[in-house]
Amino acid sequence: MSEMPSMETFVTTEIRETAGDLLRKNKVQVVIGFERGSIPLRSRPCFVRSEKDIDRLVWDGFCENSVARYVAKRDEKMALVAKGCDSRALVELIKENQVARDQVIIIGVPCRGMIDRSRVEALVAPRRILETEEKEDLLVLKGSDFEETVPRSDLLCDSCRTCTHPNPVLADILVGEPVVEEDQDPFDDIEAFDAMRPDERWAYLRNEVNKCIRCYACRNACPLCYCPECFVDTTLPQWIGKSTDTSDTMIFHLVRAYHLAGRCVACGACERACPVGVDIRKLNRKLLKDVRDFFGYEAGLSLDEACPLATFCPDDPEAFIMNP
Amino acid sequence: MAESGTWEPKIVAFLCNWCSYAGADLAGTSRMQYAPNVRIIRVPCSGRVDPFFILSSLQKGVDGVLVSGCHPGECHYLTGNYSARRKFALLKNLLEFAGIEEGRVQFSWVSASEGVRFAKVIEKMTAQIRDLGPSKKLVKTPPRGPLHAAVNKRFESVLTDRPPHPAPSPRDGGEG
Amino acid sequence: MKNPYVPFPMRIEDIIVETEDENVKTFDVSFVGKEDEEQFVYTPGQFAEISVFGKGEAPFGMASTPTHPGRLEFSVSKIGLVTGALHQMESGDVVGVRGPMGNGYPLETFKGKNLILIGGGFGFSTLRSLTNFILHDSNRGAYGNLTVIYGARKPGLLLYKKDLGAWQQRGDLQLHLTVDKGENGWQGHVGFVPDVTRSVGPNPKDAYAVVCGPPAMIHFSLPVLKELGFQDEKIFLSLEMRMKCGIGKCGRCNVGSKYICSDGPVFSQAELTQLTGEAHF
Amino acid sequence: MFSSARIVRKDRLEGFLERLLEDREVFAPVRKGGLVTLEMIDSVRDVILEYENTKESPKAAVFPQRETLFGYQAEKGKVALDVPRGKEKEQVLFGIRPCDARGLLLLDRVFGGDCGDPYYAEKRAKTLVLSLGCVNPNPTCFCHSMGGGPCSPEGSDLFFLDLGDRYMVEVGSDKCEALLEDEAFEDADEKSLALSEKIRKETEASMTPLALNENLKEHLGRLFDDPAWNALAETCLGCGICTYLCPTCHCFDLCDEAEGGTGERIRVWDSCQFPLFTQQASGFNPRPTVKERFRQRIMHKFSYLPETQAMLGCVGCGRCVIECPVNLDIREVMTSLSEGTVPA
Repeated sequence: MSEMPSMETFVTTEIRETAGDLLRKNKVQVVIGFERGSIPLRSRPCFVRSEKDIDRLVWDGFCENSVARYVAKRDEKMALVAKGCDSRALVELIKENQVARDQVIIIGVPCRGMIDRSRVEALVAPRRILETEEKEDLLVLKGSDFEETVPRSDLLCDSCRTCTHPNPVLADILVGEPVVEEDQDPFDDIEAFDAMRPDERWAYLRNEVNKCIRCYACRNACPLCYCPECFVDTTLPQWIGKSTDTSDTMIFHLVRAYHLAGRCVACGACERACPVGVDIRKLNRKLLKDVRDFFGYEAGLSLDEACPLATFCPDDPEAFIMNP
Repeated sequence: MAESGTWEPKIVAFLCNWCSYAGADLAGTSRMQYAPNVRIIRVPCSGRVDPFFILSSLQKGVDGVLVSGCHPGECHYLTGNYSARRKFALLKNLLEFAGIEEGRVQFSWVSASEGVRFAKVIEKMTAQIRDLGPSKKLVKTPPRGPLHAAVNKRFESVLTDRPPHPAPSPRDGGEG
Repeated sequence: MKNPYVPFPMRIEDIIVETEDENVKTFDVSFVGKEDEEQFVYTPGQFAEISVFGKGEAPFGMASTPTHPGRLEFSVSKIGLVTGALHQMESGDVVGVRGPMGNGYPLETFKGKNLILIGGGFGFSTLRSLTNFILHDSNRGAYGNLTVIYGARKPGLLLYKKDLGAWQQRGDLQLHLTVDKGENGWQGHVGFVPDVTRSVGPNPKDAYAVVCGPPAMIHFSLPVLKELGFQDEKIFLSLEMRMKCGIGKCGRCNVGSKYICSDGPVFSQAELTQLTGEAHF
Repeated sequence: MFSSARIVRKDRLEGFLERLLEDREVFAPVRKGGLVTLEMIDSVRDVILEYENTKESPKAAVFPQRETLFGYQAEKGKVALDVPRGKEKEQVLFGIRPCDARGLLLLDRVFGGDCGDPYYAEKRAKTLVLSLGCVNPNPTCFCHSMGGGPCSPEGSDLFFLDLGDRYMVEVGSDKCEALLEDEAFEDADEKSLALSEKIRKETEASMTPLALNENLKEHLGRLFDDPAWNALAETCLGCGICTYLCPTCHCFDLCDEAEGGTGERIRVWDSCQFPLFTQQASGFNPRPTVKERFRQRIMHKFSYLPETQAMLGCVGCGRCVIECPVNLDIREVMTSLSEGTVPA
C-alpha cells in the first residue's frame, strides 16, 4: 500500500518507542496504556511492565477508558498514555493528593475523539462488524459481506463531541500533533433541558434512573471516584437503600454527580461504562455548567487553581438565598 | 398523607447554632407569631449541613427543607457559611434541574438578633410550600409493613401479643 | 416448605454488661412460642441470625448451652448497625431469631477425649457454651480433662466473669486466663494466647484442641499446637465470615467449595488445609 | 425426544402468543430505549425475535433484584409479621436463549436442595421456559464450551428452532401439556426433523471452542495462590456489571427497609465484586482487593460450583464479555488460566 500510515499507526509506534525507552531506562515500573481488545470496536487498558510487551500497546479511536482511573493508591512509578480528558483527571488527582506529580510520567496524546461503539453497531445492525480501519477522518467498517465508510465525526462519543480540551493539558512527553480545540462548550443540551417544565425534567430523569441496576460501573469507571468508602456503602448512617427503588437510585445519581462537582473532567467514562444506557452525563454536565458560571472554574486545567468547593470568594453569587 | 383541605406542609429547618437558631429562639421568646409547620434541627454551622440531610428529609416525605446560617462574614467559625454557600448554590440548582420544584429547598441568612426576620422567613416559606402542595418526587414509598392485604396462608404468619413484661422466669443457675 | 427466612420471636429477659467499656453485652432471651422452643435443638458452636426489626439481621454464636433449656444467650459486641441497635434494647423487647444454623462442635468426636479450648476476646462465646455443656452434670463424665485458655486485651474485657469465677472453683477444669496488658490486681498470666498455650503445654495424646478467636490469634496458635504435637485432624477451628442467609445461598461466606454458615462454622484444620480459598491461617 | 417434536408455522405464532397472554404473564424480548430487554408484554406486536440476546438475563423473573421476604410491625414487646402472597398466574419466558434457559438450571440447584428457598421455588414452579435456539450466535457466545449449545433444549420446557417458515418445537418437560393442545402446534414431519438437525449441527460447528483445561475444577484449585491473578485482575474496575447481568450469579443481601419498627425484610442482589460483600463490621475483609474478589468470581463459577452443584457457574452467554467496561474477557481469562503453569 502506498498510502500514508494513519495518524493512529504513527501514534502507536511513538507510544511503543516511548514506553520501551522509559522501561529500559527504568524510569517507570509500569506503562498504563491501551491494547487491542478481544472484540471488534474495543481497545482496553493494559499494564506493560516489560520491554518485551510494548508491542501490545496501541492507539486508535477505541481507547475510551480512563487510565487515570488506575493511578490512585498505587506505589509504582507509572507512565500513562493520556488523552486530553485523562490528563485533566490526572491534574485533579495530583491536586487531591491521590498521586504525586513525580510518580507519573504523562505520555500525552492529542485526541481526535473516541468512537461510540453503540453508534457504530446501530448504524450497521443487524449486520455484525468484524473489523474496522481508521483512515484520516473516516472509519471503515467491515463485516463478512459488507464494507462501509463513515465519517468519524458521525460516530464520536457524546462526551467527545462537547470536549473543549482534547489536547493534554499536562504532559511530560507529547506524542502526535495537537488537534484544533473548540473555544467553549455552549451547553446547548443543558439549556434545552432546563427549558423544559420541571415535571418533564423529572419524568425524563426518573425514566433514566429506573434503568439503573446499581452495578456502580459509573462510579468505578470514574477516575475521580476513589473514596475508600463510598456513600452508598456506609451503614452508619445508611444514607440510601440498596435496592433499585426509584428514590434511592435517583439520590444515588444526584449525589454521585454532586460529589464530582468541580472535580468532574467530563471524560464520559461513567456514561460509557453504564451497561443499560442511563443518561448519566445530564447531571454531570449541569454541574459542569454551574461550576463554570458561578465560580468561573473548569476542572483539570491547572495544578495551582484551588478546587471550587474547597475555597470561596466573599462575593460569590447568592441570588438563590431567600430574603423574606 | 395529603387529604385535600387538611394537608399541612411539613418543613424541616436546619439552623446554625450561633445565628439562626438563636434568631428562632428570639422569635419564640418575643412571642412572635409564625407558621407552626417547621421542625427545627440545630446544627453547629450551616457548613455542617450535608446534602444528605436535605435529600433524606425529602425522601422521608418532608415537604420543604430550609437551611439557615449566619450572614456572610459573620460565621462563628469564620468561613463555614461561605463554604456552605458554594455547596448550596450547586445543590439547589441541581435539584431544581432534576425537576424538584423550585422552593422546596431554600437557604437563608438569619442572625441571632433577627427574630422578626426568622418569623418572616418561615411565614414566606410555609406559604410557598403550601402553594407547591405535598412533596412527591423524591419520597420513598413507605414500607408496607405488616399484614398488608395479602397474607399467604401457605406460609406461616407469626403474631405475638403477650404483655410486654412477663413475669420473669426463674433462671437456671446450674452452670454459673 | 418451611420458610427459612422468617424469624420467630424471642423476648429479651435479661441483659448483662460483660466488659468494662460496655461494648459487649450478653442478651438472655426466652422463646415466645412453645413450638419454636421445641424446634430449636442446638449444640455448642452453632449460631443463629438475630433480627432487630427495622434495622436488620446479624449472626451470633449461642453463648448459652442446650443444657439450659428455654433460654438462649447471645453475646453482642457493639460494632455495626444491628449490634448498635441491639445494645439499645431493653428487657421485654422482642427480637427475631432464625436458627440454629451451622454444624457446631463435633461433640461425638470429643467424647472420652481431653479437650483444650483456646479462645480470644469476643470469640470466646461459643467456647463458653461448649465449656458449660461439658461441665454439666449429665455430660461431665463423657469427656476427659478440660483445659481452657482464654485471653483478652485487658482484664476488663474478659467476658463471663461469673462463669470464670465458678470455673476457677471447680477441680475438674484447668482455666488459664491471660491478658495482653495487666492491670493492678490482675493475678493471671500476662501475654498473648499462643505464648500461654505454649507454656501451659497441653499433651496432645487423646486430646483435641478447639480454637476460636481473632484471625491473628488463630494464625499464631496453630504453629504452637503443631509444635506441641497436635495433628491437623485434632485441631478444630470456628470460623467467621459475614454470614447473611445462614443457609448456604447468599454466597457471602463462601470459601472454596464450602459455605461457612451451613458447612461450618466449625472445621478441623485438616479440612481447611484441603480447602481451596481464603480459610488458610 | 423427537417423537414428541412439533412444529409451529410462523404465521401461527402470533396467535399462539396471544392465547398465552389470555391467562398468563408473558415475558418476551422487546426493544426498549435502544436496548433489547426481556419485559412482561401487553401486546404480541412488541415481541422481537430477531435479536442476539437480551441485555439482562431472565433470572429476575424468578429471582428479582429486589424482593420482599416479609413485612413486619414491631412495637415494644410485640411483633406482627407476614409473608407476601405468591404469584397467582403462571409466567411464560418466551424467546429466551438456550444459554439463559440452562442458567435457570443452575439457579434451581442453588435455591433448591435440602434447604429450599420458598420464594424462588414458588415462582419457578409457575414458570414455563419457551426458549428460542440461536442460528447465528454472536462471536462473543461460548455456550458450546460450557456444556450447552446454541440449539440445546436443556432447561427449556419448549424449545423453538427457526426453520425459515416454521419453528421446530421440542418438548423438554411435561409442564407444557396444556400449552401443546394449542391449535398452533402440528406434529413434526421428517423433513423438519432433518432440517433442524442440520441447522443444529451447522450452528454448533460455526462456534470456535475455547481451549480449556480438561480438569478445570482441580486445575483452578491448584492455581488459587498463583501470581497470575494479579495480572488477570489488574484492569478490573470492581463494578457489578458481570455479576448483575450474569444468568447464573445469585448472591444476595438481606436488608431491612423500615420506618421505626414497621417495614420489610427484603432480598436484593449483591455482588462478590463489591468490597462490602465480605467486609465484616469490624472492618476486616477476607477479600480486601479487586484481585481476591475477581478470583472469587472465577473460582466460584469454574471450581466451587462444579464441586457443590455438579455444574459450571457459567453458561457462556457472553454478556460479561460484551458489557465489561474494560473488556476484561472471561474467555481469555479462562484460556490463560488453563494454560497457566501449576506452581510446584
